[in-house]
Amino acid sequence: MAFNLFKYSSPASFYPLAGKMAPLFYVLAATLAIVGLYISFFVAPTDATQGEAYRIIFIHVPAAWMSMFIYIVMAIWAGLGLILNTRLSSMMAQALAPTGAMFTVVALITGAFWGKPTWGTWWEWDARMTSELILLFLYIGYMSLTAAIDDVRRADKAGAILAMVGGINVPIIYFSVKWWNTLHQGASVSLTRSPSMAKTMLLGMLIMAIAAWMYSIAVTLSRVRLLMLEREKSSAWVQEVLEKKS
Amino acid sequence: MNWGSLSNFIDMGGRGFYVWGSYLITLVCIVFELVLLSRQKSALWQRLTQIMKLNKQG
Amino acid sequence: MGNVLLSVIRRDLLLAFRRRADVLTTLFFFVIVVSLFPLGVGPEMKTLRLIAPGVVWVAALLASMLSLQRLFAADYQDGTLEQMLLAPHPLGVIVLGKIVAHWMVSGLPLALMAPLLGLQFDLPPEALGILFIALLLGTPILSFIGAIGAALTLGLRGGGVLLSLLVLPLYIPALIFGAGAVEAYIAGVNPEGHLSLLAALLIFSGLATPWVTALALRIAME
Amino acid sequence: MAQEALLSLALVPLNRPYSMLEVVDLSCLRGERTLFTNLSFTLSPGELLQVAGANGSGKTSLLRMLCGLSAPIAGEIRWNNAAARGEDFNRDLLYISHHSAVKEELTPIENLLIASSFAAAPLTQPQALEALERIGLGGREHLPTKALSQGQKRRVGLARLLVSNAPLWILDEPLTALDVRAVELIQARLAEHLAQQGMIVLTTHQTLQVPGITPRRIELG
Repeated sequence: MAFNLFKYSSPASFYPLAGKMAPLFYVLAATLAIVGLYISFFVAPTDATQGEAYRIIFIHVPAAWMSMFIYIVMAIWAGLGLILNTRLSSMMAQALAPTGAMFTVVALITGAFWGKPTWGTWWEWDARMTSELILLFLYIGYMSLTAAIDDVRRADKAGAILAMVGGINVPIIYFSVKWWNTLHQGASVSLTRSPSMAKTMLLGMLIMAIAAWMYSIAVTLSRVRLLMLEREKSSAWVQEVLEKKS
Repeated sequence: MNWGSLSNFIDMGGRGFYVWGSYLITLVCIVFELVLLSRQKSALWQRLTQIMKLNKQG
Repeated sequence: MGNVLLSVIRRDLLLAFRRRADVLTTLFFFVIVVSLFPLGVGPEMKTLRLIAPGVVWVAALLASMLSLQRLFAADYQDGTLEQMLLAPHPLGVIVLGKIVAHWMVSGLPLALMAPLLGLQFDLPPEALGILFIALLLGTPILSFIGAIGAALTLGLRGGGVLLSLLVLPLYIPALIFGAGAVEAYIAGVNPEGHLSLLAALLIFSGLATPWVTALALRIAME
Repeated sequence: MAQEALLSLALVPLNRPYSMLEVVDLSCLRGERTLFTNLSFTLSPGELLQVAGANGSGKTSLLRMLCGLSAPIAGEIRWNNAAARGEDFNRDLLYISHHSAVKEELTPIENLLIASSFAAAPLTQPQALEALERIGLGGREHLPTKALSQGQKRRVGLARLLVSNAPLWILDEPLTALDVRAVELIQARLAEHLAQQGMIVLTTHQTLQVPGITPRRIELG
């Protein structure tokens, strides 16, 4: 199996590294989240126009940012896996998808919770919310496609194509929905662009966003370790890992 | 920001349901993801060690 | 290269002609779905006129999903697809030929049938014309984008449902501009903007998707 | 000799004889299993290589790799000192898999004409008719293929052997589901191809008797 280990040596060395890094990022995420929540609830003042309901944005906006950011990162990893034929990058892409989908769901639900007291409806067909919904469909499509293909190499490559096609489509979809929306009704209250946005609000949002980012890295590292074990289960390094554990 | 009392804090200016509801759901989502991940992990470990034992026997 | 394109189109049209029933199924599906809406919504002509463009377009998307599964399936099963991959011609051109032929037998009939169905919804004559043009520009986009999904899900269990899951979200821009053109006209706005955007989308997808589909086919055949 | 003259469709001289196929340190992984490692061989003009091995030993996988349909996990395949991939290589290649690539809805003549229109050298109608006649489908050229028997359908696919000008033939079980006469015909055509400095890689469960040729063998698994 010399050829195999030579070409794909990276998982063997990355596995223990990821194992050491993951707890670090979990701790970072938790600490930042505590600081961020403190600022969100005890430092940031009441919003002049939206009252206290605006405090939802401290999770809504970071979640929405992460959902899009993770999709881009996922598409890049998947694309690297397709072009360079490196298995680790494809595994990274697959490890990112569930967390990205989770943040998309959070962004959608918190968006609805924010919309009800602010707009008076749970759902508004504005460009952001609609794009977020479509992003969720794209995540689900990616995960279903890679899950439906038994052959790992094919799953990686097919997933990469879908992720990249989706990535090209997201801005097109966003702008077409935005255009469609302005034709049907004027854009309503904006979440982040209100003039009353205090500096502390922005700070709270940024810290929460970084916390979400650290959390994503931590979970992805944990998940990619499982993927590595699963996929390379017959290789020597996994056997070694198993020996040590038992 | 000084809330004065706990009930004021919980009430969130009358928007308590929405604010706490969304934070609660976020927490549920994160916990769900972590639990799912740890269950996947233990299932995978169990499976792999079992296979290893079988291989050693046979 | 042009020769290959033409011979692929001719071959697929001949095959479609020998399997006419498949083509008609898609068309009838389209007609039935569109005709069901008035029964569900009620015969109020004002409402029907309002929803007509959206209904026709969504039905067209669904009908295209139905026919897309067949785009590569038969060639995959009998080994012809392998031969196409090994042909001394660019695979993208062969794929383009297949997509064009597929559109001629599944998209074009929908566009031709749509004005007739528009009558059921009491659309004014000019709106029927816009509907026809929008579908004429839009249905090839559906075939182009759908081809990628058809190639990615080739030979998979439950490929049909998966295909819809992958492709329908990508259809949204075409749906928005296509249905929007007719709605704009009815609302008294010039639909030219919508139609130009639809045409731009058509050109972009026509240039890009055959190559992406070709790559996806090579991956699926490995 | 008489049979050779009967078969040769002199209209199809080989596209590029005197080529060479080189396989260097090829390894194949199918799912979890390693099918073969470090497989190397070269094939020169006029040579026939028979790939043998039990079911599931990777014969078809090897043939598909040689065609460039799937990528090897390690090693390389070279055709005339260049990677065996792309349109130039495809022009020199004829691959017949166990899928017949025959459309049931089309007639034999349509099938053959369309198959050849994808290949490097399109056929004329009389040439195609002649090839079908020689492979024993005379009189059935215009029937729908679905009306033919299993063996006759196989022949529709194999008719491509008679009209191909590709120097490299890769054939997956070309002799299955054929009667004795058809097997003889195909084997004679293989001999003729080798005599024209073509080369062949094939798998078969039957005993192969190509007149005047001792096949080289590799055993997988």
